[in-house]
Formats: sequence, C-alpha cells, structure tokens
Amino acid sequence: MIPYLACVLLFLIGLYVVISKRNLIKIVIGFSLIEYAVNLFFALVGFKKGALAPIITQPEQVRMGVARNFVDPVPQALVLTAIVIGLSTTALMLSLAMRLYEKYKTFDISEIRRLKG
Amino acid sequence: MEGRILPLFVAIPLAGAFLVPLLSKLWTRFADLIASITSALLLGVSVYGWLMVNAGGMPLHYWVGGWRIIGIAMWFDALTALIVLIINIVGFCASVYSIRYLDRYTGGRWKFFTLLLLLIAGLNGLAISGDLFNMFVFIEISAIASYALVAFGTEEEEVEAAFKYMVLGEVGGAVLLFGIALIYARASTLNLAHLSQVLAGFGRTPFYWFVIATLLIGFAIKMGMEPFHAWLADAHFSAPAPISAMLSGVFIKVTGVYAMSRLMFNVFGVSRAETPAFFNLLIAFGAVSMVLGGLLAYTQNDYKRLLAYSSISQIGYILVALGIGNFWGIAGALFHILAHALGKGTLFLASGSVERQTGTRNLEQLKGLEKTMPATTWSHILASFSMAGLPPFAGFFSKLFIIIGAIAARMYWLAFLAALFSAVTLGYLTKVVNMAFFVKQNSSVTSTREAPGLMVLAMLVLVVLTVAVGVGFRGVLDHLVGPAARVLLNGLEYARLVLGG
Amino acid sequence: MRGMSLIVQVMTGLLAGILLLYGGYIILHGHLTPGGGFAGGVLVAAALILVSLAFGAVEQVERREYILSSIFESSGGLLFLGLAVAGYLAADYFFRNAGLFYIGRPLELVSGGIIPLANIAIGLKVGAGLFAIFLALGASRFVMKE
Amino acid sequence: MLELYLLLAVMLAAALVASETRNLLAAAVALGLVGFSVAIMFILAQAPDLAIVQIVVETLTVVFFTAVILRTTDVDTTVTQGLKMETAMFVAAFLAFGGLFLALIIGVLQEIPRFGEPVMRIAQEYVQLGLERTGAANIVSAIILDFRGYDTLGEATVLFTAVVGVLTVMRLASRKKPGEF
Repeated sequence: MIPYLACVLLFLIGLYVVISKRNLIKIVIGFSLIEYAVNLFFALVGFKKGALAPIITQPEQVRMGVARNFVDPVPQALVLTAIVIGLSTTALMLSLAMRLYEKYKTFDISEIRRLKG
Repeated sequence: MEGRILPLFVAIPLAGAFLVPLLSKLWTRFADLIASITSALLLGVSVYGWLMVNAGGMPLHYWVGGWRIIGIAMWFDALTALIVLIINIVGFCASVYSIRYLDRYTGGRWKFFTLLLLLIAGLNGLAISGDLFNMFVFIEISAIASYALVAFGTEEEEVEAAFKYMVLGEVGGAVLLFGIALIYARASTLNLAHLSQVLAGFGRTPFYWFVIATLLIGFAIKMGMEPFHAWLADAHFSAPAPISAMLSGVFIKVTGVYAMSRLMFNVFGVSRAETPAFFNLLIAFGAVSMVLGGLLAYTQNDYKRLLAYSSISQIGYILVALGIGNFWGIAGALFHILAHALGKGTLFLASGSVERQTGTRNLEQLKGLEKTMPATTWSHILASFSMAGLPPFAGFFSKLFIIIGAIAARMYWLAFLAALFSAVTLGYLTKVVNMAFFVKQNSSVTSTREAPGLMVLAMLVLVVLTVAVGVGFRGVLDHLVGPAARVLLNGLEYARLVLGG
Repeated sequence: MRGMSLIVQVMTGLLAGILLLYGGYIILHGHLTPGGGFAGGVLVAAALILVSLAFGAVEQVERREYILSSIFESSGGLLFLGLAVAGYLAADYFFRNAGLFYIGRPLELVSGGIIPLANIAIGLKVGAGLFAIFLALGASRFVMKE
Repeated sequence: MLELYLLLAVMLAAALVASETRNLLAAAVALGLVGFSVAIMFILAQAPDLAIVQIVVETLTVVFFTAVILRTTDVDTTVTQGLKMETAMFVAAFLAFGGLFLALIIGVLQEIPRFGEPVMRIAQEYVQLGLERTGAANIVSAIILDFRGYDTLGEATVLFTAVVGVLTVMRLASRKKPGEF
C-alpha cells in the first residue's frame, strides 16, 4: 500500500508542477514526473514477493518446468511501451518549448500570449 | 478466417507512412501520391468490411498472432464499421485536399503526409482494437501525430496552441494509463471481452466508480468536453485546415466519444436502468458543453475559431444523446457523429479554401466571395444547413432522433434545449455566410479565383455525402447507424460474441 | 559546441566503439537476457551522440545526417512491419511466429523465430530516430532545410 | 523492503527539488535523480528489462533537456524569492485537493490486491507458453515481440511519429503570403 501511495504522491507533485509553474521547461519536467509515477505504479502492480525476474536461465528449468515462481511479466512489457511513449512525448514537448523560446526569447508563459491562464 | 482484412486497417497506412520519407527523397510528389492512394485503399477496405458485416450479420474478429485471449484481439462490428467509415472518408478527403492546400507552407511536404497517415493509422487502429492497452497505444499514436500537425505552421500561434494542447492531452493520456493500471491490478487481463466478464464479478464498488471516473477524465480531455475545452478551440483554430477537419470531424469523436462508449457500454456494462448516475453525468456535462460552445461560437469573428467553438457545442449534443440512453438517443448520437464529421469537415475545408485564396480568416474583412468562389460558397451553405438541422440534410435527422429520444425518455427540457441550440447553430453559421460570402459594405478582402480543383473536389465529396445521408436516411439508419447503436445497447453481449466466436 | 580537445576525442572514439558493441550485444541477445531492441538502440544513439559532441559535428550537421537517419528509421519501421506482414501472408496471422519461423533450440543465440529480427529492426529504428531528435534539439541552427 | 522505502523517499524529495529550484539545469538533474531512483526500484521489483530501458532513457532524457537548456537559458525567471500570498493560497488549495484525492484513493486501493501479491490471471499462461512456443527465454521479450508484438509495432510507430514531429516543429519554415504560390 505504501509504495502505491508514494506513486500517487509523485503523480500529485507532477500535477502541481504542470498546473502552477509558469516556466515551459518546468511544465515539461512536471509532465515527466507524472509519467514516471504512472509507470512505477504499473510496474509495482506486477511485483510478487519472493519471486524471480521472468527470465529462464537454465535449460533444466525449461525441461523440468520448475522455477515458475516469476513476477508478473505483463506489466513489465506494458511499462516498457509506456516508457518509450513517454520519451517520445517528452522530446516533442521539448522541441515545442524550444521553438517558443526562439519566438519569444523566454520560457515564461505569462509573457507568451495564448498560454496565459 | 473471416477477419483477415482487419490487419490491413493498420498495415496499409503504416506502410504508407514508412514509405513516404524514403520515396519522397527520390521525388517530392511521391508523398502526395502515396497518401492519396493509401487513404483511397483504406476507404475501399472499410466499405468492404462494412458490407461484410452487413451481409453476414456477424462481427469480424481476428486474433493477432493467433493467440486467443492472451494475444491482442481485433474486432469489427457494426459500430466499428461506422467509425472506420467516418475516419476514412474524412481522411481521404483531407489527404486529397492537402495536395494543393500545402502550397501555403514552405517545405515539410513529406512530413505533413507522413504525420497525416500516422494520424489515420492511429485512429483506425483504435477503432478496430479489442484490447485495453492496445487502445491506449493507438490513442497516443494519433494524439502525438495531431500535436505535431497542429504546430505544422511553426508560427507563434500554432506552436503555442500545440504546446497547450499537448500538455493537456498528455496529462489526459497519463490519467488514462493510470486507469488502465488500476484495472489491470484488479482484473489482471487486458482483452476487452475477457475483462468485461471479470469486471462483472466485482460489483459496483467504489473501485468501479473510481476507475470509470478516471477514464472519463482522460476521455473528456481528449474530446474537449466542457471543463477541458480550452485546448480544442486553439488547436482547431491553428491547425492547417484539413487537419482541423480531421481533428474536429474525426479525432475528438474517435479518441473521445467512441473509445469512451466502447469501454463504458461494452466493458463496464453501464445501462440507463442500472447506472443512471453515469448517464445523468453525461447529460449534465453535455448540456453545459452544448450551451457554452454555442454561445461562444456566436461571439467569434474569426472563421475557424467560430467553427472550433461550434465543435464543442456539437460534442455536447453527442454526449447528451448518449446520456439519454435509449435506442433513439444512441442512434441519434451516432448519426450525429456521422453528420458532424461530414458537415464540419466541409466547413473546415471551406474555411481553408477561403484562407488560402484571400489570406485572411477575419470575417469582418471578407466580402463577396460568392461571385468568385461559388463552389466553396455553396459547400459552406449546404453544410451549414446540415449542421443547423434543416431538412433534408444529414444533421436534421440526427437532431430529430435526439429529440425523439429525449421525448421518449420524458426529458422535455432537453428536447427543447436541443431544438433551441439548432437555431443558435443556424444563427452563427448564417452569420459567416452573410459576412464572408455575400456583398457587404466596408470590407476590402476578396478573392479573384476559385480554389484549385482538387480542393473543391474534396469539399464536394463531403457535401454530396451530407446530402446523400440526409436523403437516404432510412438506409443509413437500417444498415449503418441502427446496428451500431444496438451494439452499444446490448452492452455485455459483446463479450459473448467475441469469446464465443 | 565546437569539437573538444584531443584527449576527449581519442577517449570518445574508444568509448563510442565499446558502446556500439554493447548496444549490438544487447540487441542481439534481447530474447535471452534483459534488454532488447529498444535498450540497445538507445545505446547506439548514445554512441552517435557522444561522437557528434566530441568532434563538434553538431555544428556542421548537414543534410546528409538527417537523410541517413530518416532512411534508417523508415527502413527499420518497414522491416518490423514486414515481419508482421510475413506472418500474415504465410499463415494468415499478423505477427505469427510459432510454427512458421525457425524457432531453434532454446537459449541459443539463433532461436526465437522472428524475435531477434524484430529486435534488430527496432534497434535500427530507435538508434537512428533518437539521434535525429538529438540533432534537431542540439544543433545550433534550425537546420531542417529541405 | 527497507531499501524500497528509502528510494521512494529519495524520489519524492528529488521531485520536490525539481519543482522548486530556480536553476533549470539543476531541475533537469533532479529529474534525472527521480528517473534513476525509479530504475533502481525496477531492479528491486525484479524487472531488469525495465531497469535497463529506464536507465538509458533517463540518460537520454537528461541529455535532451541539457541540450535544450544549454541552447536557451538555465534560469527559471518565474520562481521568485520569498513567499507570495497568491502562491501560498494556491498551494493550500492544492494540498486540500491532494488530501481529498489521497483519502479517496486509499479507499479504492483497498480493493486491489495487496502490494506484492498480484493476481496473474493471464500472466500464468505467458509464463507457461513463453519459452516453448516462442523460443525466447526472456518472457518479457516473448511478450513484447510475440504475444503482444502488435503493441510493439504501435510503440515503434509512436517513436517514429515523435521523430517526424520533432523534425516538423524544428524545421526552418513558415507560411507563405497569399499570392506567392
């Protein structure tokens, strides 16, 4: 329960940064925090106490069918995709922020017309 | 294996998108060619799919890689057929239209068409997906393509709008992913049909409502529903006209309304009788969107901004109709998705033609375009009539169905509101006609020529379809919209069909 | 960012070589050990980024780099899509693997059917794509001339 | 599980630093700290694939941030010294909202399985079928490239979209005036 709640807290911190900060780069950072929070939450969902990483290393395990005590591999596969999506969006957001900097010479959104409010 | 055409919906546009950057190095015009051919092929495939579903009466299904349940399902029922048809009609018109429209911009031709194809691929993939996480991935593909396309002009206003849109949209995406994680933690499955069976065993606990709320917030952001409408007006306003048509006509409907209704009706099993709270919520937010969007549209003096606020209002109609929850309400909502995609698509394309020919969108400066741009003018007028709900156009029947549904559900005030805001829609759209297309005093800007042939062609296709859907509404209702509405009404029947087939 | 001193350049050359090798290793062993096309592809991109920083290539980025990365990227995508479609054409199953491709003996390098090939395709795509993003963000002018 | 709790604390502290510092480069580094704590937690949660990807992605994210910050400015001019009334009220309002949300979610989290005891309904099948049917010893690989390879196609497409998007946004271009074409 406590790890889950920590993820929710991280999510809230990220949300706070996105809503309250008036700096474009800070907003991107806030978004990254939100994304980490969700990824971590999803990955922790699949954790199983005392289990192993889902990789078969010894041929005996293949034949005997032992060591099936793995953590849930599905969230891992999904979070892998989510991490890549997060990287892609972060890169695109940064490029938009940079383009705005080129136009206005500032990251302060209160000096950028339409982003106010 | 009757579902073998399903992977084509994703494979064709993706192959096109990957080929465009390669081949356009050889000849820049390959980009136009590939985009048009690809979207035409997709249109063909979707018509074929619709005919198959209609003839057999059975949905098509497909397990990617041949894995049942643990693999990813593709699913094509009457509802998918409707959505896919809308996506590919508007997508085809947008790509044909863009060929000449892109003359307005310097460079970036292949990038534009690559992104447009990716947008179409994302929407198609979402429409046919039968897997929770897969839906999220395809929502993200289309969303990311749309952010970049909104910023395509790279002027101040475009980049600003894109940044704002992107931050909101991605927070919405993160919220969706959080909801998916919660669902997975409890249900431990991702296939929609399997999921609906597992969820049915949990009952209507706080968890159920919390997950619904989480998903609703995510989808509300995507569809620009009222408290989250801020991005929509700016993004639709700043995007290139064919992209505005895609965003307003298709994107908000598919990633917002379609994805939400698929999950809520077919997976969470909401129904008017059992979970009235959900439906009342839809009506409340829909009515607010309808009223505020309509009033804001009335006050605008910019051609595209007016249309953007109008989209918010029309999304409100769709939500209200879904919230009514009986057959006529849901059929009205789906019919309105179709009518709005065609009508609003035409209007945005018309605004693009006007802007391309005159260089401005300010209604106060425009005048007398009717003389030199008759095709654009009449496209606009006919589409306006459809949007305002005048017979015999498509929009009339969707609003009629919504009003019938409201009366059948004894929500007379809602019927009244819907009728009233039809009049408001007519008001703001005729304002455009008066100000831009006919002669008036004190304005200067006009055009000397009609828009290029391909652009006119794209508009005409949409207008002809608007009229055709209106005139042949019986056929559309019986073979396209009605079966789709029944898919939603039947709710959990979905799981039995998927797993039984 | 101009090119850096000789020591940095020599060391970067060595390091980048090792990084490239390691990236290749991770890509090829993706079906046996942790990692895979994505992680390896990022390592490849990192090696390219290091070289471009140390040798000051960032400033003189020309058309060539962009064209090369976009070609590699598109080909990676096409290759991956092609693998999916191969299954579709041969056995009517998009992304068919089992029973169609050579699966090999478990735990050997050449095993897993299309999985290693898919890893290579993704590695190609990710390496080229991320390098292109870095060039666009880090290059000193808006260099995207057509 | 002590190390997990420590890491969670480090992560939250770094997130606060990233949010409040006046220097953007420091904020990017703090963001990196958050990301690397997440990576180590992935290792603790027995997810080596995720850990590797998270580490390389985090490095690259920080590189991207640094590239942008070095080419623009590293001072966050919007962070002011001293506490303003307006900010304080906003923070108070947000804390109230956050508290409400936390209370709500504690109730909801009661219903999902306790931490460390996943349901593993479909996961069981993946583990059983993984090696024999796909030949990949790494079950995560088997899932992302075989069972759910279609998702990975989507993921690769997302990256492709983002690359084309970045190139689109950063291109040297603007609109033509009417009459120029």
